[in-house]
Amino acid sequence: MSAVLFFLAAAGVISGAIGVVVLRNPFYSVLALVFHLISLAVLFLLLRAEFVAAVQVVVYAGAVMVLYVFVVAYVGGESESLGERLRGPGPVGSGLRLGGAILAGALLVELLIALLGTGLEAIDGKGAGYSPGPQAFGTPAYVGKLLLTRFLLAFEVASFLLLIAAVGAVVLARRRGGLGEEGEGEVLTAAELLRPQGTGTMAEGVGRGS
Amino acid sequence: MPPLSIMLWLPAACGLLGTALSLLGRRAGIVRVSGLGRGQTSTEGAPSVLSVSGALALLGSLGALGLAIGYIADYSPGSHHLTHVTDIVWIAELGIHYKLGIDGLNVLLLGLTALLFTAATIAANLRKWERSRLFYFNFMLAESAVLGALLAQDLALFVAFFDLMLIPFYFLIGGWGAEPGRVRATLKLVIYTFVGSLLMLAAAIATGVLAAQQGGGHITFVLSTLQSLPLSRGSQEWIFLCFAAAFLVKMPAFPLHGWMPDGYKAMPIEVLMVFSGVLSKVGAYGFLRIVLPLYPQAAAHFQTLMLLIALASILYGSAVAFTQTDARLIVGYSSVAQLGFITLGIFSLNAQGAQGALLQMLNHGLVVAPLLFIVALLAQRAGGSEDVREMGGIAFRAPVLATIFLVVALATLAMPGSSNFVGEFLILLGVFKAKLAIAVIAFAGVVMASVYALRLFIRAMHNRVGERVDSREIRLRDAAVLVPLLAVIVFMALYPQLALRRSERSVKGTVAGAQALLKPTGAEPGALASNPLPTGCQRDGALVKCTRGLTPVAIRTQE
Amino acid sequence: MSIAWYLAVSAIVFALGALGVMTRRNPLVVLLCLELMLNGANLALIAFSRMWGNGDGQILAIVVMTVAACEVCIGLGLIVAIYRRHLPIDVDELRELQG
Amino acid sequence: MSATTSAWLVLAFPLAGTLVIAAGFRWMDSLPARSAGWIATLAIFLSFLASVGTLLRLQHHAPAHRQLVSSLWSYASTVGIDARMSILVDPLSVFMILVVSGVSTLIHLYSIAYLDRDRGFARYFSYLNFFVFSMLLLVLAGNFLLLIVGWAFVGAASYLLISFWYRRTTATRAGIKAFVINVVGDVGLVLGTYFIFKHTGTLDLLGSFHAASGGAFGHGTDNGDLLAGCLLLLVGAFAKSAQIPLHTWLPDAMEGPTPVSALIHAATMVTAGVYLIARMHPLFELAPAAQDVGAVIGAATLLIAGTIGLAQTDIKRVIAYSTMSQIGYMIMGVSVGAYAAGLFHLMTHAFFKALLFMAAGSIIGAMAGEQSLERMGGFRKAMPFTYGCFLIGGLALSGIPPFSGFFSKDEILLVTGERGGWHWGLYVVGYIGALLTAIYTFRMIFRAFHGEPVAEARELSAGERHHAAVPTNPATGEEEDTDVGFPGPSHTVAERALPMRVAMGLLALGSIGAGLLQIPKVDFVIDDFLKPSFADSSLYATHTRNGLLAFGLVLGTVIGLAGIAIAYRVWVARPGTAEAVRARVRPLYELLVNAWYFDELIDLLVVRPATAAGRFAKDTFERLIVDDTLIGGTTGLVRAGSAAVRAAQSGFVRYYAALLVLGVTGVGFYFLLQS
Repeated sequence: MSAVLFFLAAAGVISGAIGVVVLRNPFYSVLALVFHLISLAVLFLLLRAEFVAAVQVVVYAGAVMVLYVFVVAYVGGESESLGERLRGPGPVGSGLRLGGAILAGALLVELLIALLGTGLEAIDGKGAGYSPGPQAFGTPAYVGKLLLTRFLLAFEVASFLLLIAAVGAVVLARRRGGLGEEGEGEVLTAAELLRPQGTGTMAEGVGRGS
Repeated sequence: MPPLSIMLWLPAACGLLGTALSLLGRRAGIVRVSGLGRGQTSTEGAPSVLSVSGALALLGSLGALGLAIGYIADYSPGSHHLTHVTDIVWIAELGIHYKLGIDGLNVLLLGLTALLFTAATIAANLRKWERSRLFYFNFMLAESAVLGALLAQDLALFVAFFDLMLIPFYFLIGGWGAEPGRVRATLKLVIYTFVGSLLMLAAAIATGVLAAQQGGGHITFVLSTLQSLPLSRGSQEWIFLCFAAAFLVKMPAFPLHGWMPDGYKAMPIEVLMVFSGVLSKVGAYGFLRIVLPLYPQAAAHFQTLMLLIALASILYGSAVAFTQTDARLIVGYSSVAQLGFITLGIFSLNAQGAQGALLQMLNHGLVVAPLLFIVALLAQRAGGSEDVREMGGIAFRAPVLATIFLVVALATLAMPGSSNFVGEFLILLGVFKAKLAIAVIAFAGVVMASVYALRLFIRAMHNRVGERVDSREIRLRDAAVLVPLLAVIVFMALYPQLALRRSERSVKGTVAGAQALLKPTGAEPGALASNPLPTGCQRDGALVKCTRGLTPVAIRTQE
Repeated sequence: MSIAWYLAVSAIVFALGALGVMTRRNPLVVLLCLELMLNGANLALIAFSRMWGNGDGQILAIVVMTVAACEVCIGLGLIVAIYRRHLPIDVDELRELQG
Repeated sequence: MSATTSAWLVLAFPLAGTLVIAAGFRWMDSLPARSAGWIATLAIFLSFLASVGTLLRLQHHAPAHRQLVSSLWSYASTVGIDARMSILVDPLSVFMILVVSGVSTLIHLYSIAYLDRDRGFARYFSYLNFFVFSMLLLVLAGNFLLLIVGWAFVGAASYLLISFWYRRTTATRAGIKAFVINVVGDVGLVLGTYFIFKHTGTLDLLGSFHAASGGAFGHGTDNGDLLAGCLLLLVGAFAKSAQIPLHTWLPDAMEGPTPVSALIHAATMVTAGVYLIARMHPLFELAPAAQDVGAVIGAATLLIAGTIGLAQTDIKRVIAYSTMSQIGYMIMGVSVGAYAAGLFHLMTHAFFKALLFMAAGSIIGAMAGEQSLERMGGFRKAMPFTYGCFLIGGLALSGIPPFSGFFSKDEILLVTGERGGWHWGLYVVGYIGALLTAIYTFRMIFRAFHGEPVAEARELSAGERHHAAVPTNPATGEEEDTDVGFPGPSHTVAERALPMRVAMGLLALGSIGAGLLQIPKVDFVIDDFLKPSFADSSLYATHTRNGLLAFGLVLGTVIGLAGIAIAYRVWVARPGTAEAVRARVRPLYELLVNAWYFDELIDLLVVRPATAAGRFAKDTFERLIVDDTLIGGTTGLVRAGSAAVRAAQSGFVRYYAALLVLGVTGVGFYFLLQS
């Protein structure tokens, strides 16, 4: 049973990944990634990491991917194909396509040798013993305890990182960035005049000046 | 005597003060003279009002000179060890001390430095500078740096000052140098010297670390301590090469003199006076102060190499000097040759040679500075050109200038009777003992020196009058620069012993280590010289009475 | 299923991600491929933590996700900014760093 | 006042004179005319008196105690060398200072008139005083270092005086030539000093002699270092005394004013070499090989110089070559051990050669600077006094009894003969040289004073003096730059001035009478006086072989007269003969006129190569190696390196990523291989 489930999930994971890499249209790539993530969550479940699997689905496949979809929609999906139509494979493009494949292959082989050929007997086993229960391995309670005890610091740092990243994203994406040349000739509306400058609104975030 | 730090930092302080004051009173010292080029050393007449910064710079250099003279007078030839020591822990973690001290090696060079800087400052005050505040500040900073390099008794401190010397000169050449080729010259000079300095820095650190390993644990850079912790031969050798590179570039020695022609052409004459007079000596001084005591084995091992480099410098410098037509470059290449002699003396690795080298550092500084200033004066009279082909016949209307020039020229070619001769005599005697063949070849340099020095004198002063020459007598304030130097030259000629007896003991100590490693060559004069008077002569007071009524009979009994 | 299988999958995913990073020119897709690589790593982490019956791996995986999220924020912000400047959305075109 | 004190005074006066004149040269002109000259002359005269005083006081000491050393302060005594400001007063040095200061006084006197109207009057006399000071320092020096100092000072002074008329390029060239060759001599001296110091361990003269005789060089005469040292000292002596092959500067030195030639290049400086060998005799006697070299070179010089003298036409050059040849005699003499004879000849030669130069100067003055014998003639009537002086000098030079040259020269040859063995060769050469001497001397006399009076001579006898319209340099013919005074619009000489007559008269007396100081078998003033200095010499002995003595005296007389006769026949009786002979031996004549091509040889061997090397270094090496290779190479290297690194910075993100992966793969691969 679990074996079957594993193969299905693994196939989903790999195919999703392949999809991400090969699909021309970024929009489809995103969707492939979503598929990949969900099947990855299944693998997590098989590994008895319930909480992580949940987080994976909710946060990743949910929020993050939504963000992606937004941006792709905003930026326009066909930019790559457009770039290629303009000038074929880029100057280093063709070279890298081959070289990249070779490198990736080498990397894969290496990783496999490293992971499987290391003579860790344990990896042939099913893993440590497991006894179900409210506090069992991988349950939210288990993870939560760890997070709030041993890994409190990491937890806090991570949260700070998130905060900073959020702010940074806003600063980067907002309209009157320090980087830009002033005034792209758009008219200022009363709303903008009332609103203190530089506080990004969502509308601004997606570049539509109110 | 006051502590050494006062003399060391007095010039820099005065430079700073002068800048500050003249910034406050913006009245003086900001006379803008544009296009001060090489040749036009002085616009007509000195600045109507002496620039504050200039005056203070003069004050500072004079103060340093006074102190230096005081130290020289105060120094007792008998003292074995450092005097007037200032020893403060500077960077405890690295064991770097701020240690200054005077011994026979540096006491006279201090005097030379102070003297030349004073003369050059007077000379600088004779003309108007753009951005004079900055100029004088750099100038005085340079003096402090040189004094520091001479006084430092801590390897790290020495390196620090050695590099500090370069900074003000970088600005002085880059900021006030003569077009064309100012930038190129500055770049060349700085790169050359910095490469040398970096090698030296690495070598110095290595010395400290290795010595620390030797002497169990805590690292130190104090020379006296390092001296007691000899390094292994192998490390000594590469360290030696690094130091040698730094010092040979500074001198400069063939074939590392590439920066010299451009540098000499570009520098304002006042800067050049001290640069050629003092900085080149710091390199040679470094050999005596650091290399020979700390790396005796390497010194002994590379003796022949260094002697050959020195020989090449002598012959090459002289050969180029007597075909050059640019007066400045004649002087420049001549000092390459002279520094070659100094190196020769140092690496004869015996007391005579080193003693002569030290004396010769003094002498060369004393003659090259006035020589350069005279070249500037000649250029004024030859319509701004420093090409000897444009000069000629200047002597007739300027007998005094001609006389001064003659004396300086004869001293430059180490005419017997000048102190330079005593220096060369000792140097070559040392080399004669160490490597006979090299001494014999080196004498060719002596002959060539007479050729290029006299050639310069004749082409400038004698023969027919050049077209653009309008000869006139030296002015009083130019004489104010030259006469003190001339007086010192004459005094040294009459009494070189003044220098010799002060430096003798320290020099012996310096070379002792390396000398011991050489296998003794030939008979040792010192043995016989222990009693300078032959038997049958007795000295009473200044009078030596020799009563040798040897009849032929007596001879026969002796033979 | 033995842990080895999971590890193999993670290796494949990681390699695929790397391949994508190296070959794709659209920064968006490059970001996606980075996600892939992270996920490969995550899978390995989880697998090992299962193997030892120790939660640290899971925690680390969570942290990795967080970091990935941050990275996505910044990356997407950058892309938006680039787009704003009317610059081509193509990593081959953005080469001001060329020496 | 002890002997040494007055010896110090001997040095002090000329130095004081130099400084006073040099310091006051501006006011000298405002002072009554020729004051500088009189001050200078006075200074030298006082120094002469001091020398006499020294002599008298020295005679008070017992002969065994006549070597006094006095030192003022220690000059350079460190690390094993001991050089003090010390003078050595012994009969030898006293003899020298007497000759030097005496002759110098007269020549100063002569110069006052000769340079009367020269713009450089004061400068001239300060130089001249400086020269005398240097010469006295040289002969009084008590240790090697001071000896070298004096040695070089006279060289410098002679340089200054040779190029006294410094607007003449010929003069400056001659000056630098003389100086450089003298520096070569100094180098020889210094190096020789090293070799000797290496063993004796002292720079003090007496000290090192004592050490030498005490066996510092090992007993016996086979010490290589000593031989090398002595040979190098000889180099110094040859350079200073214009001995072959270092003689080429002397003829050119005639560019200087004639009194300078008389003083420096005849009477004093050029004899320094003789003094040196005599002074160093304790060393030379331990190195017989060096002595032989000296003797042979001396003989060669006297012969070659004599032959050249036959062919030259510039009167001063003829006298210069004659000087060379006479010094050849002296060198030969002191090298074979005829110390007293050599120094005796040094003294007499100083008298008559100075006299000859003065007389020549008087003629040159009459010819308004013209020096070529070709254009002279018939001055006998016009300048009887000069003629008389020249004749006396010539007779003394030719060694005609009873003139001074006769005794001194023959004594040298006598001692040479007494050494026997191969020295007989030198003996013969000496007498051949005597013949040549007589011939060229009287060639001068006959051509300048006999025959048809030239225009200048007639004018002179008519009363007014000749002036060239535009003064020109006789050597090159280029117009003189009279700014520095030569020859001046009204250049008054030609024996009219009283000082000149006095000087020449006194010297003439000297040339006649000096020989009486030492007449074989009659008196031995010089011998006895100098004995203490040479007390330790095994060669210093009054001669014994009367037969040889008599033979020598007769032979000398005969040869002298024969020479005169030949000269008379060739240039008076049959004026055409000279051209005939010249036509017959054209190549030989060319050889002689070009002075055996020594100048060309040295130019070819030394000057050209050195200059070429210098030019190569300056133009080629400096540019190619130092600038392009060292500097340019370094710059290029840095450029290339940075270019390589820049190429890697393509700016392609994916490219960087690929590199990253490559790196990771590589590292991983490495570790896999390790495990």
